[in-house]
Amino acid sequence: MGDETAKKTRKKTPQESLQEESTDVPVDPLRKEASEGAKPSRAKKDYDIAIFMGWCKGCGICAAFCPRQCIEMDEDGSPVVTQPDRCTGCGFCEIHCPDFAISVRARRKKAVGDDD
Amino acid sequence: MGDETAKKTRKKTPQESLQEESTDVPVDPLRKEASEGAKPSRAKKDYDIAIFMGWCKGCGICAAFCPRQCIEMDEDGSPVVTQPDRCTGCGFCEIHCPDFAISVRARRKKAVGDDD
Amino acid sequence: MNEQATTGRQVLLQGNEAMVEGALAAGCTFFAGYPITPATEISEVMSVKLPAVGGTFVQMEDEIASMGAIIGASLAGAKSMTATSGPGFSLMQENLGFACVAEVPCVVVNVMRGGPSTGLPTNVSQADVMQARWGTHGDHPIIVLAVSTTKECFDITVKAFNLAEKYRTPVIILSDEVVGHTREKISLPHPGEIEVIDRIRPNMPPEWYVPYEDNSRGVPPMGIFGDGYRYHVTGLVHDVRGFPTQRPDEIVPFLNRIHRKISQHFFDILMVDEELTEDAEILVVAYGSVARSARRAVREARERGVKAGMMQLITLWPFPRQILEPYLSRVKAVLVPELNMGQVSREVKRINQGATRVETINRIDGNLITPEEILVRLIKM
Amino acid sequence: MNEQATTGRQVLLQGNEAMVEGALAAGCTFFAGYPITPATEISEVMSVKLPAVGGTFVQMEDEIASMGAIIGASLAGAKSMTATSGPGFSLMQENLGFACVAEVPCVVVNVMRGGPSTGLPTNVSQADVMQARWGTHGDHPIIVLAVSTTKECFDITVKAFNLAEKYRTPVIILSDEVVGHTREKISLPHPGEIEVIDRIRPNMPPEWYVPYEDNSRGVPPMGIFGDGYRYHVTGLVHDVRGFPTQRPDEIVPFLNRIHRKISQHFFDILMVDEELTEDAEILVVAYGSVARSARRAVREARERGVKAGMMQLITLWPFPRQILEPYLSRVKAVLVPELNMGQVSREVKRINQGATRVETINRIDGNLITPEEILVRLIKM
Amino acid sequence: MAEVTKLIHKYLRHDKKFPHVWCPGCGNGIVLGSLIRAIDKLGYEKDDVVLVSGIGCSGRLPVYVDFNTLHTTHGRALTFATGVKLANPNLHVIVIMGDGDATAIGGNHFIHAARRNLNLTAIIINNNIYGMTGGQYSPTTPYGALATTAMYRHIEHAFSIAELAVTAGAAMVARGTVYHANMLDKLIEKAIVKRGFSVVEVVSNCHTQYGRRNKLGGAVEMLRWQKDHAVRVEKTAEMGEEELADRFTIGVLVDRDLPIYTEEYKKIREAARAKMAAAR
Amino acid sequence: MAEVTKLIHKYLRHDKKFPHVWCPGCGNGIVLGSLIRAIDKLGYEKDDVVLVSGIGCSGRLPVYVDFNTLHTTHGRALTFATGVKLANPNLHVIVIMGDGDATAIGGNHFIHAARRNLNLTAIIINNNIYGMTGGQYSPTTPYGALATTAMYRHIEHAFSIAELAVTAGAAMVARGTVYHANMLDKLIEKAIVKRGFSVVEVVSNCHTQYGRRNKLGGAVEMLRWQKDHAVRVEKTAEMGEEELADRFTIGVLVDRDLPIYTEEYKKIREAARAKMAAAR
Amino acid sequence: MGYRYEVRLSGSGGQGIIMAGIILAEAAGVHDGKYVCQTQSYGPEARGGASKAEVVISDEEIDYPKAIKPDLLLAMNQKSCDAYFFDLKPEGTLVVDSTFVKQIPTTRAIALPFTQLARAELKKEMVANIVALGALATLTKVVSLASLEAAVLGRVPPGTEELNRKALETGINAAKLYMQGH
Amino acid sequence: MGYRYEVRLSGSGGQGIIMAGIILAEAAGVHDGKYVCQTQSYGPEARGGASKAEVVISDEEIDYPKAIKPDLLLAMNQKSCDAYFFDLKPEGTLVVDSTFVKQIPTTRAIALPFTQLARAELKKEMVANIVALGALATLTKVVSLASLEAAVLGRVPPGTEELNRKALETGINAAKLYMQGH
Ligand SMILES: Cc1ncc(C[n+]2csc(CCOP(=O)(O)OP(=O)(O)O)c2C)c(N)n1
Ligand SMILES: Cc1ncc(C[n+]2csc(CCOP(=O)(O)OP(=O)(O)O)c2C)c(N)n1
Ligand code: SF4
Ligand code: SF4
Ligand code: SF4
Ligand code: SF4
Ligand code: SF4
Ligand code: SF4
Ligand SMILES: [Mg+2]
Ligand SMILES: [Mg+2]
Repeated sequence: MGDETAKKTRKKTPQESLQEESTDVPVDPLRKEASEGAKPSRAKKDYDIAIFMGWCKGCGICAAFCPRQCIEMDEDGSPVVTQPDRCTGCGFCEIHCPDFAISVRARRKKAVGDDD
Repeated sequence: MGDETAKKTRKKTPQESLQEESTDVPVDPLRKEASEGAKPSRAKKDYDIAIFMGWCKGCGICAAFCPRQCIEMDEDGSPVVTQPDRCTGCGFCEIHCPDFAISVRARRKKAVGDDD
Repeated sequence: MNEQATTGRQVLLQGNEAMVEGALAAGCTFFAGYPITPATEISEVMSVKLPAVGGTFVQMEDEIASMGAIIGASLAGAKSMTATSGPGFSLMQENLGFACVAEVPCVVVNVMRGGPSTGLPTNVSQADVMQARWGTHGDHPIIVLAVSTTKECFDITVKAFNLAEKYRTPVIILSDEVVGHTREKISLPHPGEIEVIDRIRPNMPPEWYVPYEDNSRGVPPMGIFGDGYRYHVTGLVHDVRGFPTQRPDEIVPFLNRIHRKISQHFFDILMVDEELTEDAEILVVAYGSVARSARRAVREARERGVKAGMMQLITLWPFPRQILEPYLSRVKAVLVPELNMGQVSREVKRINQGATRVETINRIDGNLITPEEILVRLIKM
Repeated sequence: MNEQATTGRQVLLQGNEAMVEGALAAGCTFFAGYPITPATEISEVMSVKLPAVGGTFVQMEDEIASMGAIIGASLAGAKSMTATSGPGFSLMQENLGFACVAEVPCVVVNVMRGGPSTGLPTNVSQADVMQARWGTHGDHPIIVLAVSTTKECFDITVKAFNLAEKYRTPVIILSDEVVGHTREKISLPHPGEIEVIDRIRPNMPPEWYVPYEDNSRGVPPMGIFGDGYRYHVTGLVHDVRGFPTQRPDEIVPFLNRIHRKISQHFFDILMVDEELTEDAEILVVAYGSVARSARRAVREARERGVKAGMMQLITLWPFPRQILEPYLSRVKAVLVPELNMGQVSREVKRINQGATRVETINRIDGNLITPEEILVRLIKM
Repeated sequence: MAEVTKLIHKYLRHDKKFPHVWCPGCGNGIVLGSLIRAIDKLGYEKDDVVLVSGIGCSGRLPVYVDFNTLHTTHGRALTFATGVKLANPNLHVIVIMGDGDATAIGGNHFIHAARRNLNLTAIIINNNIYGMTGGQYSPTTPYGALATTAMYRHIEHAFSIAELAVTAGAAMVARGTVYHANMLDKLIEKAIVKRGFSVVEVVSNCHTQYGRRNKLGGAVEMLRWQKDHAVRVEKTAEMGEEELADRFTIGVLVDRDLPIYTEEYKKIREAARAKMAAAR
Repeated sequence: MAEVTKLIHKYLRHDKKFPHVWCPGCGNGIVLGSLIRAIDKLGYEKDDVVLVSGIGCSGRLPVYVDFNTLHTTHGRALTFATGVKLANPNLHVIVIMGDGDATAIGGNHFIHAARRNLNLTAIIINNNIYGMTGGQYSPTTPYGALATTAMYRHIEHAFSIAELAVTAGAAMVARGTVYHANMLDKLIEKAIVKRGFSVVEVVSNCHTQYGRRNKLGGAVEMLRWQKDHAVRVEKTAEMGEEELADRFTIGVLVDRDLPIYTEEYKKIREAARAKMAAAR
Repeated sequence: MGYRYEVRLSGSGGQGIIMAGIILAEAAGVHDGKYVCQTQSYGPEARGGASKAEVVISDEEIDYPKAIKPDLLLAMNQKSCDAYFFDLKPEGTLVVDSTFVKQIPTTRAIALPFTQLARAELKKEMVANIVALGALATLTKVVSLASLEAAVLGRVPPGTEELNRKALETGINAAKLYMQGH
Repeated sequence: MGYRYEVRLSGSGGQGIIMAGIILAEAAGVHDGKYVCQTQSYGPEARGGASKAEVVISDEEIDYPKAIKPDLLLAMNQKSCDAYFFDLKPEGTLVVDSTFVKQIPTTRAIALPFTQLARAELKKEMVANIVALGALATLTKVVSLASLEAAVLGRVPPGTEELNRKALETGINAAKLYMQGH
């Protein structure tokens, strides 16, 4: 399924990069201490962004609000992961997808002996 | 009917005369100017206090709250006008009787020529 | 089905929309409602059209409030209406009883959907026929009419207002999901072509007005708030002046009168549409959307030599016993197809008293009975 | 009237109070209500007694809420009840339909007073019999029982809970102002003397539980919230798992099952009390407070040589056709005295199908029919 | 003060059996008096006044007075009144309700009427109990009190009727008492002339069902209690928290101008007419 | 953030046909996610959670999730929930309602549930419209907006759901948005653990029936609007009237401790037992 | 059909008529072990106005619960005496409170001043109903005095037992005096 | 019985099926002066899912309002083609949108790419329904083209008249081409 999701690249408009800064989602006002600790680190890490097209209804929320513009809507109105590398794993797309159609997961690097 | 209402005299208890001062009814908070002008004058004036026994249910409100103790409850539980002379025509009894059974009226003095 | 008039404006309308046109033609100036599938379009179209004719639409907080509001509006002189479906109709029952006992003309539309409870909101049903008669507590008189086409949605709505005004009573129109949502071309008659009846108002001096006094029609003239005939309106059983009473000699004449005013005028109130009944051996009794299937089936049966006849009930309550009874002793059998478990058929059996055979087709799966289902049965009968 | 047991505690109770005792004896632990004459005492006594046995009483904001609350409580495992009179009963209709369709056991008491609308709040009536059957929209199954004495208020309330639990259905008890307010000496049976039935609970592993699956009884075992059998409860028509459906092949079996579960057990559900019926030439069919007058009249008629018989209906719905029918072809006439314009008599006529003569006495002035009225008629018949 | 009773009698329905049904000393009679005086003061024609009530002891009020009177179903008075007013905005529509009637079964209609801001006047006789059915607790029965359905003690919290009206959007909200009957005349008068939805909560006494059971005495004692515990809203500014703790305010609590429904609806009619004309 | 969807899937009813019935981008799905995460965080057993809803698009929410679920009648969810909770106070009872469901037909149950202070959690998905029936105005539709029953413009004033809850007596009242979904998780979690009646008003989007007609765009634009117009309640102190004019607050608005009904009722049971014992 | 004795108690609201009916029914039913039915009628509201309570006593189950032709009528005021006297069985007993009933419709009536007795001897007009019950039981033997006392004490508010016991006695004595004088 | 022609239009929610049904009915009824009945079916909710609209056209009053055996079936997607094809009258006409219907159940079907045409020629997928209507009218003469155009222009949102007129034309031309090719 993940294959289907990453078939296009996209252009970034200036206006969209503006949004990047202003997103306020990951901050938890109720438990500030806790969430501050959990802030996604800027250290490079890889994520798998899987979109389950069977449930996705193409609303565009993931694409519009991804602070890193990883996702774009194609001309059929379907979301496509265009820049998976930029993903910070912030989870916005995952918790805002009304159809539980996105899953973002830290990529598992095969390590020696890690073969179960 | 008025006859029925004035057949007893009453004793005034100290506690009741206290009440006399504290009643706050005739003051109209919404139109203070107006009501201040209409304050019952201390000048002596006579009133007829009529109680319509057909409607009176003997609740005792008139007797309990008359600031001048003009009315008293008899032992059958009926109100009796005992001291009509003290009445200032304040109207408390009239507007508080839940049964519209009291009417207080300035006594009409027969004047010369006033015979219609 | 009456001949389609061709003089008026030709339009394509849903049944629900045609009801609005009918109501406006009858002089309705007040509508209070609460949305519910499949009746919502009535509210929506009313909200657009009523203000344009100087009337008032209001969406209330629920159906109880809607029913209360149309009674209040009627007492203040408006011809008033509400529309709902099963769940909302259940909620209206208490205030509907008030309208009966206080004799307040108004029109209540129930576009039936599948029940009970939330049931099948977007499917057709005819399972509220008994509720329309017995839904509120206490013995009460009521008029209930059923519609089967867009044209009837117009015509019968006009009739409903007329009957409500004439007899000072709530009139219920039972429509259903198929009738409400089907679009048909109809000709809207010109205003002059429609008979519109208004409530009779008192004309004696106000001091002489006795608001609930009996007369030969059983329908006292109705004062409206503000017109100088002040009186008391209550849901308590009341005397001729409108004041609450517990005296048997006042209760009985009152309750009898409000029933009599309907029952004695049955020839005016009972409406059916007959086709091929004269020589029928099998009588199909149907109403609402099913009457359409039945009519087709009857025609096809005739083509195949089965002597079927079609009796479409427009008035459901009071039950058209006087019209139906003569047939019962004459026909070989009666067939009652309905979208319920047997409600009108129950009444047919009640009045039948063993005279003929009564069969039923009961479909409860949310779909309309097809002509074929009826035809197959007619051929077998 | 059954023989009065003499073993238990002797007490003087109003019918309304005896209902509370009956409910507690049947295991009722939850009551939600809203006061209304003449049912208020049921709430009041419940509010005093329920907390003492660890149960819960709550006065809700209205009757709609009361009906909602008892359904919720039942789903969470309580035997629950509410009590009202006509106006409140009208308001309960929507949620009553929910209980029917979601198959939630509960008991609803309607202590009938004069209607329609506010009507005659402190007078007796029996005019809600048809409403009890047809008050909510959509075809729905229901059990309705009627009581005539304080003792029956106790006994039939126990029965009502038992039937509700056994068949997963709301059971309505129709009492009336006379029965509710009359004080009688009765013996309260000891707990051991009373049969108490509880709903059948699922015992398969939760994964296998199919909450609305049919079985020979037509009554699926009932999971309760919190017991590990999680499932979905809805007022929409649903499939065997409880999920909403619009598929005809799921709708029809479901609706048929909820009707069948009542109709196929009619011998368990139908209750009447017969006296002198074996050789009766005139059968008096009565229920509620009127049954008391009728019973006296029948006895007096016998003393005067009139072969009258007494058939007291305890189950009103489903209508005890199976019990009544055999008599109809046997007796010279049936007399149905009622405090309404003819509701049970309507049913008697429906099943009669011309077999015998059906006469009625209908009193609607707010007072009980006297034995004399009935006797006079019996002698004339 | 003379002629007050005469004035009242001008409005009473004498063909209705007096004395009225209420218990001796019941505040309902006092409210009826205030209402009549207020309307008389305004000089309205009887024909132009519609008095609507629900069910309860308070609900019996309209039957005694010679206006267009409408005694509806329990809790629904405001819905009927809404219909009356919308059908004929020239009528002065006044709605009398009990605390149970207005805030138990009728609570929803109450908040929605306030929100909708029709030009109606709602007078709520708050006696803290269901009087007519015999003393069951109402939404305004105080925490800890006794009632026939709270024989151990009441564990629910009471609504403030006035606050509810304010939050829901009423244009004017006032509170009075039957003891302060003169003031009540004025509050009712002001509420009636107010353009928009106006509410007068009247603190009243049901000694029969509430006072006795809660050892608050009879009518006299309960009126005295009102006298001792009511504080004019103008005076509250000067008073400390503690002083106010056990007391309640009377007077006009809120008075604000909001667009009223019938005026707004006139504009809708114009818009509709314009649109229909354009379509033709 | 990983595993979030996996977590969600643990709770979804896969035998129920997915994707769900809601329109593309409908906030209901986001609320469902928040609710599941909040409950998961609390570690409650599925068996101990009861999810109750009324009728509306929002009312379809419980069918998708594997708790004890109860889809009641329109407006009545809180009454059913009251029965559930009173019959078994150990259950965590959460009620989902739409704005129409909770404050139009269900307004009375809402204010009474708040007053009664049972330990229930009410989540109200406020999309300012009747979604399911096709876009008629609700009690929260803004003045001036368009709706299928207000095609000229809406002339009624909107309720503030949160304020109504506060006035009626709720123990905790919060407001969130579907845009601020992380915060919503926390608000719901806090509301569930709160002892007493807690309310979370969720500002959501019905672009299909409300957004489009009012030129507010689709789901994306409406979420963006939420982002731009919501202000954390903690920040409002620093802000001027003007700055706040066009905005709404989110966060915990009220949190207070009041005696809760089931605890109080335990005392009633003791009193009743003592009295009965004494009578014997 | 078996023995059936019908009692109607009547007066105005506030005279304790209903309570008297309940006590009488409890005495006859629970304490004397008879079958018993007690009913009452309401005015337009549950409060005020005229008051009427009926008790039917029998040795078998009671069908019709109301009085058909009372055997015993107690009238505590004039209005109820006028209203109900003609319902009385020809051979029935009429007992009136002579404090309020001044026009007695039959010479066979038993007139005793219950209210005056209550006022004078017990200083509580309130217990006139209990005085009347004591007299009724003594005059007609409809219930045993022991049962009546037990029923009274079971129903009255705690703290008023002594007062009510005395009230009963007052009624019993008045009736005895009357019977002796007869 | 008279002439009765039944049309079923089907597809998925969002393809404008219902609107197409209404326009067809209006063209036949109001403009062509026939009797006409238009119905539709709803999913569990008023939104989304499959969509079906039927139009019955007759020269006399129409009794049963739904299609019994359609004379003409338009299937705008595969699912509806599969679901409804077998209801079609033996001699009935099947028209499919070949953009979405890939498996055609009969060789007699008329396959035209309505959606592709709308996208390509009109840049608005939305008007595929109008393209289809133009083709249907041309292929079957169920309504006159003049009536259809009048009906379309009466129902579409103001400002889109030109677009819709073009869409109609596109459909008409496609059908003509098809018929020539046939
Ligand atoms: C639907 C309905 N439910 C219940 C009742 C019974 N009922 C009549 S009055 C009343 C309460 C009255 O209380 P309130 O409104 O405070 O008026 P009050 O008698 O105290 O003036 C109730 C519950 C009714 N008439 N209708
Ligand atoms: C008694 C009753 N009246 C009306 C309806 C119809 N109805 C279903 S949902 C709804 C409104 C839904 O609006 P809201 O509560 O805001 O939920 P949303 O669909 O917006 O989530 C209505 C009026 C009904 N089901 N029952
Ligand atoms: S948010 Fe979800 S449903 Fe919407 S486009 Fe993205 S994946 Fe699809
Ligand atoms: S997790 Fe965050 S950064 Fe990664 S795709 Fe989703 S929204 Fe974009
Ligand atoms: S206030 Fe009126 S009713 Fe009360 S005692 Fe005085 S006169 Fe009688
Ligand atoms: S008018 Fe005033 S002073 Fe005179 S009797 Fe009445 S209350 Fe007393
Ligand atoms: S019961 Fe209470 S409210 Fe009713 S009349 Fe008596 S005192 Fe007034
Ligand atoms: S109609 Fe509105 S609330 Fe309903 S699913 Fe669609 S977007 Fe959501
Ligand atoms: Mg009250
Ligand atoms: Mg909504």
